[in-house]
Formats: sequence, C-alpha cells, structure tokens
Amino acid sequence: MKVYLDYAATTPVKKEVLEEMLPYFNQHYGNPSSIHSFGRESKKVIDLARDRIAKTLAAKSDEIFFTGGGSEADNWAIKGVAYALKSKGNHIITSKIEHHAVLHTCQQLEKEGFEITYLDVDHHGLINLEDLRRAIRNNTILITIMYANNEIGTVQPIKAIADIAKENSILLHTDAVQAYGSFKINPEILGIDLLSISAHKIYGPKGVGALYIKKGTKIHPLLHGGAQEKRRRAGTENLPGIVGFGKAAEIAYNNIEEHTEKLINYRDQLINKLMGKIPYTRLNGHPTKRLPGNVNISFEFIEGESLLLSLDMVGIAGSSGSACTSGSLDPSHVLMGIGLSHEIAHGSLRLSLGDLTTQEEIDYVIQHLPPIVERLRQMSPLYEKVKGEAKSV
Amino acid sequence: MKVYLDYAATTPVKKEVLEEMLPYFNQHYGNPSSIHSFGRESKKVIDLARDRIAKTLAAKSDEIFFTGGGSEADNWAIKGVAYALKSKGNHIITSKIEHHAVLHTCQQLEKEGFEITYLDVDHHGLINLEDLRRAIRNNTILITIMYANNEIGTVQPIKAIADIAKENSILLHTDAVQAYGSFKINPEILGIDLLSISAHKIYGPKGVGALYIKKGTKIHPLLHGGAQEKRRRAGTENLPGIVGFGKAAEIAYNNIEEHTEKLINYRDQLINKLMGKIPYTRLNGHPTKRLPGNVNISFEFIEGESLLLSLDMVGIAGSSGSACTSGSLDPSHVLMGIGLSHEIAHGSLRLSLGDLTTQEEIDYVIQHLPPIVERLRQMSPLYEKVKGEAKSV
Amino acid sequence: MYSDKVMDHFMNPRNVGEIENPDAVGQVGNPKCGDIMKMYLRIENDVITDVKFKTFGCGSAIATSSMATEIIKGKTIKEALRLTNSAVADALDGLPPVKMHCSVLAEQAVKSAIYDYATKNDLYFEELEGFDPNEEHDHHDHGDDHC
Amino acid sequence: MYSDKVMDHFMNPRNVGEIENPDAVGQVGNPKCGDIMKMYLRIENDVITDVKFKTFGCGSAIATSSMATEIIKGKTIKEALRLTNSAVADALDGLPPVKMHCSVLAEQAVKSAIYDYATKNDLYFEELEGFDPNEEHDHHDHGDDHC
Ligand SMILES: Cc1ncc(COP(=O)(O)O)c(C=O)c1O
Ligand SMILES: Cc1ncc(COP(=O)(O)O)c(C=O)c1O
Repeated sequence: MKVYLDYAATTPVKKEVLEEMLPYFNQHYGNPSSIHSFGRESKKVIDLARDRIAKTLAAKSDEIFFTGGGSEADNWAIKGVAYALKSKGNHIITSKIEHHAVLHTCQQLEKEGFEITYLDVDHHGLINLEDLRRAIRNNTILITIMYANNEIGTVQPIKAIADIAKENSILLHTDAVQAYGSFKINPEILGIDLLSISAHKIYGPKGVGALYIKKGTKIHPLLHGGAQEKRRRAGTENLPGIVGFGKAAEIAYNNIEEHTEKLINYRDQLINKLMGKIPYTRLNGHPTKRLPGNVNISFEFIEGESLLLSLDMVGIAGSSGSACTSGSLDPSHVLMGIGLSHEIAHGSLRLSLGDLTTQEEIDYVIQHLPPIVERLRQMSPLYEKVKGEAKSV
Repeated sequence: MKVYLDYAATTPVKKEVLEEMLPYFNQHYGNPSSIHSFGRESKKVIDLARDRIAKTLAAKSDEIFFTGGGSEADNWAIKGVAYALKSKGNHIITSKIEHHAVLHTCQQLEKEGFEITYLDVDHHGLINLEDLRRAIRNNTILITIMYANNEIGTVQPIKAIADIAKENSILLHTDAVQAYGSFKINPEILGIDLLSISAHKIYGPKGVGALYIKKGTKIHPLLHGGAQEKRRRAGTENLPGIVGFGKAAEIAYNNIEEHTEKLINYRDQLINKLMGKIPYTRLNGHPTKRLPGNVNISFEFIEGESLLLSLDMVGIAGSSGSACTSGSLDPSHVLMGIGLSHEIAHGSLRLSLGDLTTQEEIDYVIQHLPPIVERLRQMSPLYEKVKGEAKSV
Repeated sequence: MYSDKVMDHFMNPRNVGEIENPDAVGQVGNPKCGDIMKMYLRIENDVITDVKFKTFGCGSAIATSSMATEIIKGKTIKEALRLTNSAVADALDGLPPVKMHCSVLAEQAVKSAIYDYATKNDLYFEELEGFDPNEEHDHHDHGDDHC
Repeated sequence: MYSDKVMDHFMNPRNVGEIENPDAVGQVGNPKCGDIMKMYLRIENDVITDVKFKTFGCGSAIATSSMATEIIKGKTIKEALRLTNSAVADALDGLPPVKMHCSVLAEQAVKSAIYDYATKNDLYFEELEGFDPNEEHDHHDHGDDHC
C-alpha cells in the first residue's frame, strides 16, 4: 500500500485541473502578449484564472499577480516593499519560524543594511502580540508573518497582527502558502496588504504562484523585463500553469468546509491514536489553532530520517524536521523555535493529510507506525537509559 | 487555414514532450526535496533533465540551474554577477538591442548606482567589436550581449566577444533564449560564463528556463529560500516543466541540422518572394547572420498592428515591431537601434518559422500578404504622396 | 481585444479614399507615433455632404476614422464640431484603454478639416476656439516588448 | 539516495543490541547532531569475538554502524584499528556526500571502544595516538528546508 501523507510538501494535480490545463500546451499555446488570435485566447484564459483566484480572496482581479511559485512571491513581497520604502525606513519584523523563502530573504536584506527583528514564538508556535507591538519602531516598514506554519501547522492570529500593523501604518505581508485552500481568507477585511500563495499546495501544478498586492501598495518589481503582469513581473506567463492554478483555486474553495472538516477528523484521529499508543511523544504546534491537515509529533529517542525511511519501506510518505533529511546537522529552525531540545527535534515526524486521504490510509498508519517507532527505539542508546531507569524504579 | 508564424514568441509543446511530462503531474508528483520514494523519483528525473540539457551545451550537469523562465535567467545572471562583484567594479556593458529582460535589468542596476554602457549596433544589428573594446574600463565586471536577437534575428559574433571579455578578465553573459535550439552552442569552448535559455522557445513548456553558470563563476542568488538548485535558486521545482524542458532540448539537438536547414529554406523563400512581389520593403537584420526561422520585413506606408490584424483575419499569426501592438507610441527599441525611422519601424512584420511550418503555409503567406499590404497602403495618406510623386515623374 | 464593431470598421472601413477638389482637408497625427489621419470634406450649405479619409495607423485608428466619417456625414458643421472622442469610441462599442488616443485623433481630424474650411472661407466657429491643428498630442508612456 | 546495501543494513542491521558485561564500550556522537553510536566489544586474546551496537541516528548512521561491526567482528584489535571511514562507506557501495560523516562516526565508535579497552587494561596502541574519544567533530553547514 502506498500512503502519501506529505501534502504539505506538495500535492498531485487533480484530474479536473490537469484536464483544464491540457489544451494550453499545444492547442491554444499563443503568447498572451501577442495580438493575433492565438495570443488573445491566451490572454483571455489568464484573465479568467486571475478572476477565479481573486474571487477566492474576495479581491479585485488586478490585485493578483502571477509568479513562478510561492518562494518567488515571498521574495518579491519582501524585497519589493523593502526597496520601495527604503527612504521611509529600513526595519522589518518577522518571526523565527517563517519559511526559508521569507527568512533567507530577510537575512539577505540584513546583509544589504536592513534591520530585521525575528520575533520569538511560544511553545505552540504563536507569536506574542505584545512582542510585536514592542518591536515596532518609527522606521519599521514591513511586518511579514506567515498565516500558518508549514511544519507544525500553527495558525497565527493574523487579524490581530494586521490590526497592530494598521494602527502603526505599517504594511503587512503574510505567507499564506500553507493556509490558502484551508481557510477562507479575505485580505481586505483582515487588513493584509500582501499575501503569497502557491498552486502546488492546492492540487495545482508546481512552478506557479501568486502575490496578492492590495491596490495602491508601493512595491518594486523583482523580475525586470517585459510588460507582463501590468509591468510588475516580467517573463512569458506559464499559461497552462496559470490555468491550472485558477481551476485548483476554484475547486479548493468550492467545497472548503467539507474538505477541512474531513481533514480535521483524520488529523485528530492520527494525533490521538498515535499518541495514545506510543509513549514518550509530544505534539508539536497548537492543539486547535492548526492547519486541518497537519500532524507533527516528536518521538523521543529516535531520529527522524530513520523513521521516514522505515515508513517509506511500508509505503508511507511523510516528512521530518530532522536535519538529517537534508544532510545538515541542525534540526529545523521551526522545531528549535518552539523550544524543542535538539534530540527531540531530531525525532519529529510530520504527516500532512490531503483531499485524497482515506480512512483506510489513516488506519494503516495507526497500525504500522507504532512498531516502527518501537523497533528504532530498541536500537537507540538513548532509549536504553530510559528503560534502565524505568526498570530501576 | 491557420498559419502560426510566431514561433519566436512561443512554440507549442511537442507531443513527445507533453507525453513525457504527463506522469509528473499526478502520478509521480513528489517534492524533489522529500526523502521518501515519491520525492526520490522526482529528484531523479530532475537530474535526468539537467543531464540532457547539459549535454546539448557540452556542459557539466552541475552547471545547469533551472529557473522560472528566460527572463528570470537574465535577471539572475546580470543582478547576481553585479551584486557578487560590486566590490570589484560597477560597470556593465550591454547593447541597445537586448531583450527587455536584459535592458530593464540593466536600467534597474543603473538606478542602484551601477554604470551601464549600451553599445550601438550597425544597420544589420551587429555590435562593433572595436566599440566593445573601447567601452571596457578597469571597473567593468560584466559584458552581457545576446546571442541572437528575437526581433530581427541577427546573430552576434559571440566568439569574438568572448575573446575580448577573456583578454580583459571580464565575465560574459549571453541571452541565448532565441539561439538555443537553432545553433550548437558550447559555452566552454566559446568562452561564455553565463547563458540564459527558455523552454517555451524550443517546444517545451512555458514558465521554465535555465541559466548555465560556468563552474566557479561568482554569482549571488536572486530568489532566496529553500536549498533547491544547490542553494542557488529557491522554490519547489517545476517538475513536469523541467522534465519537458529536458525532453524538448534533447529533441531539438537530435536533429538540429535537418531542422535548421528546413527553416533556412522557408525563411529565404519568404524573404525573397515577399520582397520580390512587394515594393517599398526593407529586410531587417543581417541577410545571412540571422536566426534560421526569422523573417523581419518593413513595409513602408503602413502600420504594423493593422497589418497583423489583417493577417489574423486570414489566419496568419505574426508579430510586429510596431509600438501599436502594445499601446505604446514608440516602436521597438530594436528597430530604432538599427536606425529605422519611426514610420518605417512602425510598418514592420516579424514572421518566425518553426518545426511545424510547412511549404503549404509558406505559399499561403506569399499569396495572402501582398494584397493585404496593398489594401492598407491604399488607405494610407503616406502612400498617396508616393504614388503622386511616381505619377508626376 | 477589439469589439466586433471595431473589427468591422477596420476590415470594411466606410468612406475610405480621397475627394477630388475637396472643400476642406485636415490631417492630424505624426508618423513617429504611428498614426496619421487625413480627412477630406465636401461641404454644401454648411452641411457635410461627403467625407473621405485616409489613415496610416493601427486597427483602431482606421476604425475610429471610419466611424467618425460615418457619424459626421450628412451633419451640419456645427453638429460635426460637437463630435467627441468618446462618442466615436462608444459608437464602436468601446476601445481598449491604450487605444483611446485613436478616438481623440479622429475627433481632431474632423476639427482640423473644419478648421481648414473655416480658414479658407474666413468663418468663425466658437467650437474651434483654442484648437490648433498642428498641436502635438501627449505621448503615452512607452516601453513594451516583443516576446 | 541510498544504495541497496545501505538500505539492507538499515532495515536488517547486523549486531544490534548490547553485550552484558562487555570488555569494552565506546560511544561517540552527540544528540544535538542527531547521531549517537554506542559500541560494545567482547575481546578474547586480542580478537574481537563479539560486537554489538546501538545507534540513535539517521539511516546511514545505522547502516554504517552495522557494517562497521560486521567488518571488525573476528578481527584482531590491530586490524580493527585499521578500519577507515571510507572502507565502511565502500563496503556499503558508497554514501551520499552529505552522509559521509556517518562513516566517520562509525570509525570513531570502533576506536572509542578500543580506547576504552586500552584504558581499562593499560594497553598502548600507536593507532590511537592523538585519538580523543570526547572530541566533537566538525559541524557541517546547515540550513535546509521543509517544503
Ligand atoms: C509556508 C511556505 N512558504 C513558501 C513556500 C514556497 O513555495 P514554493 O514551493 O511554491 O516556492 C512553501 C512550500 O514550499 C511553504 O510551505
Ligand atoms: C531573447 C529573449 N530573451 C529573453 C526572453 C524571455 O524569456 P521568457 O519568456 O522565458 O521569460 C525572450 C522571450 O520572451 C527572448 O526572446
């Protein structure tokens, strides 16, 4: 049995989405900038996709700008605002548990002379609103806090963050790559100025994303060149990709309640049953303020990569916050950010559920995971000690 | 009849290419960064695509970096080198007829304090090597000259340019987006340090490109974030797009001689017959040092958009250097760059041929274009005068 | 991009051509900008009994010329002078924003021809107050691409 | 990513466990880095007659531990001290570059156990000259992602 539980890493393209994309590879393939019929047709479908995505965000179509993915949207939002407002100030506030597309962009800006405050998070992964208030200076030009975290699923109090940003007339960007498709998001009402999304997290294709830019927001382009995207993002549009993104967004928001309800049910089954069956575990992230599809559990005494490999051998695909998965020795900055010790962070597992997840798959994981954890623990010199202590009680 | 002659704008994805891409949308869709079997499979096919593209350039696989398109590759090459070498110097040399992805990037760098020399070109669109030598200063850090021009097709003497760059220890970037697939390019032998290519110009998908970076070249990332592309270009890889690019590249170079020979034949038929049949015309670009598929002719007394629209009505899709196609009033900087007057530049037509072009299509154009030109001329107050003069002779 | 009406007037322009010994001729635009409109009028008893045009320009330049001639044909000079660019655009079911300048040009072409008529015949029309047939119009911002 | 041999030694590790009253025990690594290897030796007449290990770590940490124990089992101490990390990696048909540190750890674990034996029995092995069982090894550069 193959059980894919890594939907937070990426999702398969849904059948209806792929079907809608197909004609745009080799039937209607015109360059949207061309004035002939081939080009006009392409322009029309890009506008349609833009409308569809705008609708899911209750935004205007001309506030949606397509990019080559979520990372590009994050880079653009942050650098674009930083450069546009640098005469106003050079201070940016973010959090310690942002995606690397945000963190590394901020670090790059630091090298260029910007000042960045990286807010701490509590053990659930939530930023502290008082910390945020205190971090604001008169040269603060941007707050960038993710909507929901990709590793531990924690959902930030974005409305309260936006209110603080508004009170201080500071622009707010949020990386909603994980949240989009799981929550109804209305940036206008929430008070979000810029918001990043990515198609491949919502059953659309890889390599296409978008940045919502509230009308009137000052931002420089990141990619210079042609006049595409109202001269704000150069490059021939990824036509089928954009078509697929539009369709995927429409589907995601057509049955969002149903979809999230199902996910929450599966998620909570996994959390409760795994933690019930396996001792020495810890749920990472917030118990309720979390992504509907996110399970993140640390298993003490074992290391994440060996856990992932063992799961892979029985067909289960998950992900880990262990640095070992990347050849680096430090575990995930997110798990460290919520205060885990190195060894516990190393033994964490993320299972992320999606639209194609079934009860059978959940049962399969509940059946196969505990013996795998036990087997690895039996090999672990750290577990030995605990058993020894237990024995000696 | 539908006759697509805008292959320089974009190409349809070839059947074999699309077929190779399809499984990677919803069967093998793992994130290449994931360690489970889904992810490992994806990583493998990305490496295969990288190998295939490397092979076409006689390069090493680890010199190929995937991007979201040709524009991103151009932005990255130029900004990446500029920022990496800014302690060495702040002067960049380019030409006046580069693609906007190069020109606007250079203009952006100018705003940031870099100095740019925009070399003139002659009436064929060729830069002058003496001009290039003279433009070099001791703070010159980069020369960026396109391999072949997208509008007029002129192919630059890239080897000679590279020799000059080498003599002066200056890095050379070339935008080979149009040349790739039409010429055998060996950057190592030619002496090119960075080279941009794009899939959708060679029957691959839109939204994926690559930058060749010669081993050891100093360059900063443009997109910060995840560790993809050896930490040099962040963002979840466009898996099917990259697969398609690899396949398209392989196909393009498998039968390149055959393919270019056919194009040159069609190209020269069009040029000779159209110019033979229609008076008051001018071939733009170099008569022989030109892209195999590029025809660019100015028709005096008429304007490009109305010509394109009229062609579109009989099913022929072409492109124009007239600003009217874009709502701007200035004609293409390339046509102005080769010294055309505004009115002549406005009346130019680019027909770009491709692998699917047939003799029947060529004949169709030769039949339908002359009466359209004549019809528009009959409406033109500029033509009136000429006829008057002719009469009065 | 263009409405069906625009395409119709572009492909089948009304009143193309010249009038021999016209009562008035006006020309506006500039080859640099890619638009020149020339308008010929036959005027009898203050009524435009015939009108022809020649245009060098894009599709909407030709369509707006055609539409403008159609609107003013049979009208009095006074009526023709009341033609606005938006009336021309509306009659064509609208124009893309970047093409609105073509409708301005069409309005100017009509005015310019009537100006010629007024000059030749020493007439005064208050609607032409401040109108300068040689005035250059604002350039739009430029910069676009070829793909 | 991993060779079949690595996967085999990971899924079916040889010599996992503990030895009761071992003649030598060595432990290297650090939970911070995500790798700890503990090795138990039974030594009779300078020959390693039994070896067991416990490892907290990634797949290649477990596989290299397993392979190292297999290689040294039945060998003399002198022979075991000649074990190099690349010999372990080679025996596994190679390791990904980012995982080579695991093979280093396996080599260190063997040395560390023999060091323990030498200390307890007051023996001198020139191969252990300069070896410090508590030395921390270089960290690799970090920073990677979750997708
Ligand atoms: C929270 C978050 N931000 C940004 C990204 C980057 O998006 P993309 O993979 O489309 O570049 C991801 C996923 O990779 C993510 O989970
Ligand atoms: C010469 C040249 N450079 C760069 C580009 C940009 O490539 P892309 O459309 O993939 O962004 C193009 C085509 O659009 C081109 O013709």
